[in-house]
Amino acid sequence: MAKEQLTPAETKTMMLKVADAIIEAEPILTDADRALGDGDHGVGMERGMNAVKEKLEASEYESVGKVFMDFGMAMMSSMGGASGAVFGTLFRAGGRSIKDSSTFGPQELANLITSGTESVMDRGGAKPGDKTMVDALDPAGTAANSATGQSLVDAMTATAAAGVAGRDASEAMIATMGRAKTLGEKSIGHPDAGAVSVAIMLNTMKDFITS
Amino acid sequence: MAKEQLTPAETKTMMLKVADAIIEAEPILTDADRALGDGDHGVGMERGMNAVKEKLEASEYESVGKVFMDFGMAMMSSMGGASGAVFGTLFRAGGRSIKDSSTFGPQELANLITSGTESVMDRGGAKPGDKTMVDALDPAGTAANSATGQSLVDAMTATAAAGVAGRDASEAMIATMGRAKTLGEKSIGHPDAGAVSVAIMLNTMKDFITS
Amino acid sequence: MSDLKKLINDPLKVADELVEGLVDAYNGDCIHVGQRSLALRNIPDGKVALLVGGGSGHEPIYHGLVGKNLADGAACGDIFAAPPPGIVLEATQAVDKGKGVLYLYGNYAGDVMNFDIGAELAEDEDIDVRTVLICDDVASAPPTEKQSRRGVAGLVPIVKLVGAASQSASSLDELETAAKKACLMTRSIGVSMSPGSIPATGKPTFDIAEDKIGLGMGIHGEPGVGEIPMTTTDELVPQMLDYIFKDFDADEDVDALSEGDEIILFVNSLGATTMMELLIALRKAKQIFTERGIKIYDVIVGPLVTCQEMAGMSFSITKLDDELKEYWNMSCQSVCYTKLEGHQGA
Amino acid sequence: MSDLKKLINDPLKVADELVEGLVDAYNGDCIHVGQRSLALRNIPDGKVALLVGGGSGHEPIYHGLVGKNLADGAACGDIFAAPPPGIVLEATQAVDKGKGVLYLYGNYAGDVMNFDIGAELAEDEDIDVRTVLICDDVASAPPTEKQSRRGVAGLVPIVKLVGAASQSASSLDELETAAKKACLMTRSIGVSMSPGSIPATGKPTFDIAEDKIGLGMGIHGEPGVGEIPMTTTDELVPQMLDYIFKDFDADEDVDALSEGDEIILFVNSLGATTMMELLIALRKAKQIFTERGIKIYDVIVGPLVTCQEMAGMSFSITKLDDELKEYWNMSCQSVCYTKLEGHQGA
Ligand SMILES: Nc1ncnc2c1ncn2[C@@H]1O[C@H](COP(=O)(O)OP(=O)(O)O)[C@@H](O)[C@H]1O
Ligand SMILES: Nc1ncnc2c1ncn2[C@@H]1O[C@H](COP(=O)(O)OP(=O)(O)O)[C@@H](O)[C@H]1O
Ligand SMILES: [Mg+2]
Ligand SMILES: [Mg+2]
Ligand SMILES: [Mg+2]
Ligand SMILES: [Mg+2]
Repeated sequence: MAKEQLTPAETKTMMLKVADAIIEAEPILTDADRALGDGDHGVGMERGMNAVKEKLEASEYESVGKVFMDFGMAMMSSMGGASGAVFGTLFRAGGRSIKDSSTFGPQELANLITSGTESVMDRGGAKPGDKTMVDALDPAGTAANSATGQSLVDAMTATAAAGVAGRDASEAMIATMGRAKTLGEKSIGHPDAGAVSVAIMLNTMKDFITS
Repeated sequence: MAKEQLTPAETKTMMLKVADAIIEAEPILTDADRALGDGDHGVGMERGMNAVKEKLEASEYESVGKVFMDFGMAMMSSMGGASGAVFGTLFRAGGRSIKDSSTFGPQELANLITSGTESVMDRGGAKPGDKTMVDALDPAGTAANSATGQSLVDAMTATAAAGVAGRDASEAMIATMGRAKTLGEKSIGHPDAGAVSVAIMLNTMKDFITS
Repeated sequence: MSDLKKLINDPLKVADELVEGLVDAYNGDCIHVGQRSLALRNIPDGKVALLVGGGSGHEPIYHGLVGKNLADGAACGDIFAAPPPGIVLEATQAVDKGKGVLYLYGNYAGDVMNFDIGAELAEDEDIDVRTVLICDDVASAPPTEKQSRRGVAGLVPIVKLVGAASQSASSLDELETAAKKACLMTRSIGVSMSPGSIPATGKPTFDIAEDKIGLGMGIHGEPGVGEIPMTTTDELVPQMLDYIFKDFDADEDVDALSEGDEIILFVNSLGATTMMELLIALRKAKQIFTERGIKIYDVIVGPLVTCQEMAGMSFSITKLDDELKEYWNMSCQSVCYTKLEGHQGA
Repeated sequence: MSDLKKLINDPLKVADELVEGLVDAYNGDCIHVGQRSLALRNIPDGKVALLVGGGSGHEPIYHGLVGKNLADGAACGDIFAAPPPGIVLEATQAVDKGKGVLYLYGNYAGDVMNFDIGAELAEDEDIDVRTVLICDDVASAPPTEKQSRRGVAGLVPIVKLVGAASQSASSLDELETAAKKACLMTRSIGVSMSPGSIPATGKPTFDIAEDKIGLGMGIHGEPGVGEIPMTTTDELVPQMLDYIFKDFDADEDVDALSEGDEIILFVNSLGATTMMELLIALRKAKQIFTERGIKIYDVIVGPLVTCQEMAGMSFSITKLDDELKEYWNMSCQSVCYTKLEGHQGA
């Protein structure tokens, strides 16, 4: 049964599912980072998601923003690595922008992603096209912003689709940031590992909301 | 055409053939030492035989004993390792015992091997049955001593056969000396690497003398 | 190495356990701080502190560079992962003696972001923090963009020099200046023949053909300038050093390496490459420097900047002036690198 | 390591080339003698000399132990082969300063025979030679036959101690006595997970099943007490140390290792085993010694006694008394091992 306006408890449940999905995808993320980076993205994200689960399962929420802030804080303090900082920033900043909301609807979705993405770009200096997670986040944010008038199901569906398309588009990009940078043209043909994580996260949120 | 009473020049030719035979057998010697030791016997013997060839090819001999002394000295100064010392001792001491001979006949063969073997046992403390080259040398010496009244062809044939039998007998022995020592009963079933070398040397001498 | 027979306990706990072991290796000279940091036991009050750090799995760096006349502390991440900001903060607090803390670490996106967030947290606690990035890998960017280069094995001579400088630095400014000079004067080039692996996955960090060498590869297997056919030491070493010579030449911020110059030469193994191979490579490098009239002031050789069982090696060259020589001549002691006063061949 | 991508030149010349490189690593502190020996540049007249040596391929030992307050020289063999007598002689002549030369090396048939012949040649030149064999591998013979044990990683602390003793020894007798004590007090136990190989053949030195550890294996892969299933650090380390404890117990020539005793602990890698693994093992060893009330006076950790890319590790324990502690506290410097005065955690 599709959902509109998630409660904080539902938001927590959704983000626990996100954590499980990422843990399950560890081998996929490992391989994506092996192709372009140092191969530790899967293990790092798994470590982060275990910390997330511990934190979220032990907490009750009145604000949906706080769910995401805790999600981000757990990642940031447990993971380290580039992804600990960028994903931590994404969810902490994104969550802070909706920390006064007690429900999660299309507007919160849009705020979460756009604020989070902006902070990620501030923190790490990546721009769209640099072949990072930003290339999945940025189109997802645009889609979410255009869908604030629609139902959460439709907004989330459009957002996830845009994130997946962004992940796919990252395959054709030349890496200019981080570990994959010196690959140059050889980085073409592989999606960015962080973008793969973002797509999995958005798809899992969509599956939760639409089911 | 079988040979009796080798000249110093023939003796030199024979020992150059021994050197070539050992070089060719490098992989066999390597594998024998891998099973029980550190796997370097083939390379070490090859190094020794190259030094032997350089020395012998550059020298002319009036004494047959001197051929063997140079053979031993070249091994001793180029090889190192257990085999450099024991094979060097074998040929230096064996050669010294016949250094006044201008021909190599059954008596010289017997003296070479028995004096050489004695010095090897003095140097390294190995006795027959300890699973070393001594187990090929000792029966070869006994055979050579019993054959001093026969033709060189027959004496050499009997000596080589005894050496080969000794090598084969070493398969059933338990190593008590050197690298293979701690193998204990597990050393059973493999011949000793140094005994394999001795058998090849004696067989090559036999082939030269009988052809 | 295809058959990984690593002797560990829980693969997810290797970073924590190795740091415990490292503290044991210091036998009391270092203390374990917070979650996963290391600090010298007795940092004098008023000392300008030097903090290093980075991912684990590269032992004996980074945390093995804490020591006498070296770094005061280290913030240790998980395998190949920068330490999270909380760990950076705990390490910063442990080493700060009121005169501020210099962060000196290899330039990787993850490290920069986490140390930066850690620095912001430290500033909130009124601790002065300054950062100098180690960017010594000439294969990773041209001289005009050298601030975007990776930090690789050059960190060993750099931390040695800056650790010495920190003993007498009167301010964070002064130490920052010394660190910038040590970094500017140090350049590295590496090659790799086969990958390391991550204990938690057992997977190699990259793939490379049986008959190829990755020229200019980074210490996690980041690609360098390209792959070349497997070759001999005497063919490879001149090619490697050429990158260093050309880089000093092309860089407008430094003079070319030329006759009469004195250098520290560090020959590093990434793990599987043996000391035998390093020494053979050192022999060739020495010939090349001698031909050019460049004097080797001191040598470091060994597997100090590793990536698990990765096969490969690197050269790091530090060009010395009188100030750097004075820092070099100080003794130092740590799990990673120890030297007596002076220099070899004095 | 199955895919051997060694960076060398002619596989038959590796020993010669690595010794050249080693001399370069000493940067003038050591000279190349004769065919393949190394000696300190300035050995004082009248010093009782200390000579080490053995096969190459185990770098940084044996020849890397030449250094300040360590060995005066080394006679270097080919890969895994004792040096021939001529090389032993040239090294002996280079280090003799009129007070005689102590040979201190690992007990292997090949080394004993070649060094003995070398000693005979040296005596012909009127040089006084004495020999002390290092026989520290408790897995290779019972305490009652300890003079037939192999010499393994214990040689590092032993040469450290004896090198220090040699600085003040007034006679060869005195140095021999000190060396015998250092040897008696030092015991080692090793394990191996996978073989090294000989550069000239590319062949592994032994075979071992994927799921097995060779317990008590020697540094060339000589068999030990048996094979056990692959396990974790925390399961393995107590088993290994038990052999050491039981050996001190059973040996009538030494007291048991007991509460209040002080030791040097050396954790060695045979090559492929990473510093990460050594540190995790050190962590467990430290717990065990702490439980028993045995004090670790100082720690050495690293790949110092290697066998090419062999995977494995060993513990060496030296029990100290006041005399040995004094020797230990001296500084030393070499390519293999360097320490400052005193000890960590003082
Ligand atoms: N500056 C940056 N801005 C945004 N995302 C980044 C940046 N640097 C790295 N990333 C993301 O982090 C991912 C790599 O994460 P991970 O492998 O866990 O960390 P590390 O690079 O430290 O090994 C990349 O695929 C990319 O999406
Ligand atoms: N004490 C000894 N007496 C006689 N032969 C010996 C002795 N020790 C070793 N050997 C011989 O040397 C052979 C090993 O030679 P090699 O592998 O070249 O030397 P190392 O043992 O030094 O590696 C053994 O197979 C054995 O025949
Ligand atoms: Mg990564
Ligand atoms: Mg052998
Ligand atoms: Mg990483
Ligand atoms: Mg050998």
